[in-house]
Amino acid sequence: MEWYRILGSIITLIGSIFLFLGALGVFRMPDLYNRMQAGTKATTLGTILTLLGIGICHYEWIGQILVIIMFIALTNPISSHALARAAHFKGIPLTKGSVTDKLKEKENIDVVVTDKLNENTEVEVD
Amino acid sequence: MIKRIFSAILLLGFVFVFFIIVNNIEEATALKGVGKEYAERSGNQELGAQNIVTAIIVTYRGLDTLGEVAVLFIAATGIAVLLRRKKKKIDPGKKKRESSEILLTGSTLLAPMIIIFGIYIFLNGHLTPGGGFQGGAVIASAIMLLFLADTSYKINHNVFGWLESLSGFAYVLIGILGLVMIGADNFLDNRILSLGTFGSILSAGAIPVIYTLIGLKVGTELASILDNMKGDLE
Amino acid sequence: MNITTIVHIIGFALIIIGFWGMLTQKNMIKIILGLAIVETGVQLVMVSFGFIEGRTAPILDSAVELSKVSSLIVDPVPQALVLTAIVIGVAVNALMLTFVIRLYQQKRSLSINDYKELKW
Amino acid sequence: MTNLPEILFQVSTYFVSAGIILATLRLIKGPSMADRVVALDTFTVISISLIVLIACMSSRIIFLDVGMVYAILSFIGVVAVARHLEGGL
Amino acid sequence: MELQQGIFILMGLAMIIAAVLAMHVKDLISSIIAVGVVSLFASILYLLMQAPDVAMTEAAIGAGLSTLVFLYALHKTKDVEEEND
Repeated sequence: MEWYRILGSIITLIGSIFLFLGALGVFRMPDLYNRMQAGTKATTLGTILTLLGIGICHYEWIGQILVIIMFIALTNPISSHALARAAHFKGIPLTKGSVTDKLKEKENIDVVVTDKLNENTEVEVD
Repeated sequence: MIKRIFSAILLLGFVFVFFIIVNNIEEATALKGVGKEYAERSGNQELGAQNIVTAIIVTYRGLDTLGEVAVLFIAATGIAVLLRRKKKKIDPGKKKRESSEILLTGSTLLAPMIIIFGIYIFLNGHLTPGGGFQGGAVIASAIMLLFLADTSYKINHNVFGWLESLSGFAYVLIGILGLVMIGADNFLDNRILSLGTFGSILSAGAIPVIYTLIGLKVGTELASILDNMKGDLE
Repeated sequence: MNITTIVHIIGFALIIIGFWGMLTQKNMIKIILGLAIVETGVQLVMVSFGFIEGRTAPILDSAVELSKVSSLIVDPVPQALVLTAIVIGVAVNALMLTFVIRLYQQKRSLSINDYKELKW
Repeated sequence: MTNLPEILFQVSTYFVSAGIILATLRLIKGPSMADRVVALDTFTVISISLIVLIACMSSRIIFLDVGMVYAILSFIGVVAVARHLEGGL
Repeated sequence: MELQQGIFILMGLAMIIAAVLAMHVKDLISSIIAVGVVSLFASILYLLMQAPDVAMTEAAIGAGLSTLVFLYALHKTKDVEEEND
């Protein structure tokens, strides 16, 4: 009985529990943005832990498993970011208890700032 | 109403036929026929390819694959003919929404990686799962990511057209080389190059070359299908 | 119940659902989606014809002994057929969608009931 | 004690399957299409784990290539639907 | 029941549910997403049936290309409608 096999399988178990909790969050959370949070952050961590556990267990596979982990770490944030942005522009409402909406504030501020900048540049040119 | 009754009768007929098939299926326990023949020949390292599916697609059934590529080419040509561009100006009020900074940066980082990964897939077609069709689809996906991220991205039609025609031409040329060098009934034979050691990357004769050509052809064709479907008015 | 039977039932159920959708839906894009489901079902059934329980994938790396290959691997021929069929399938779907786009540009409608010129 | 890793891998597979069931429920329920896209996103991430677990159970390294293809391509579908939703296609 | 058969039955049920959803739901984008889910589970079934080549093809095609082709067609048929109005 090698110790690394037990270690790897325990890490895999922890990762799969994170995956299950992420899916539970996708099912239970009240609005789209909370669901997205559970469905991307928890599942990313869960997948990385699962793959690492299997990589420790079969140590000769570790190269390809690290490549898969790198791909997931690069691609998963992009897709969730694009989805959240699209949902916000589509006007899908936040849940009732939400406190703040920074993107909306940012858009309003952005308009003001660019106006000011334009004025400044015009003044400088003149 | 009568249409609904006819469709219900048709579906019930399908259910009946499928029920008979499921009841009478006998589970396969051994290879037989062509499958056994191909497996034994590959076990004797006749072609030097580890992946038997690749050996069947590229060499044993190479003529069928040529036909499949021709079907793909005809479909792409049909789409290009049906959706030919009209010269029209987009009114400036109805512009597409630009994508975000993160998606733009991420796509410029990821697209070359995806293309290199596609090349890896079709160069390793004889060793691991994958090959020209999968690699071509991966390359087309990279171009699709660029379409999605950058609204003003355009592919170079000259380069794509030349790449597609040249790879198709070279594919047929390699097939004819088999006729010339090996024998009269050996169209698309991979033994025109040396077989090499079983299991290394430079082995299996001409299979990596043929699969690279198929990969380039499928990738450019799928990308041009996407470009035509996107069809921005100039 | 063995695995081949299970996959047969799944594939046939997908085929029947796809046909049901194609016969009852009015929207032409949805009819093509039904055809895509039928394609998936047919491909599943075709691959399951070559599956033999307890055997491994037809790739001869170090896990497969070369001297008795034909008693260790599943049937590779259906896999080779299905592989090309999938790639052809997406091109054919794109061609059908192109027809739908052209029809829409003629009549400004996606409903199949509006195209009655060739009905007897 | 000797097959403790195998038992733990089986338990992991059960957890992953339960995750798939929950995400399927969200796919059925999802009031808007954006919720269904979230379910699709969750499916893709979970199925990468499932693919690698299947590779581990059949102990063949070649199955990892499929996981690599899925890991690098699965986000493109979600990005496509997102770009369609925000009107940038 | 063995674990492998359990995974087969679970995947099959999820595929059938997604297919019925794709045909039943009114919203076309949801329908396209459901077809994507069907092809995702089909890819896992191919892998379980020891066909990694087919699984890889289904993953590469079904993940993005097929979805985007349908979305482009949807976009174009809506676009002309807006011009007409």
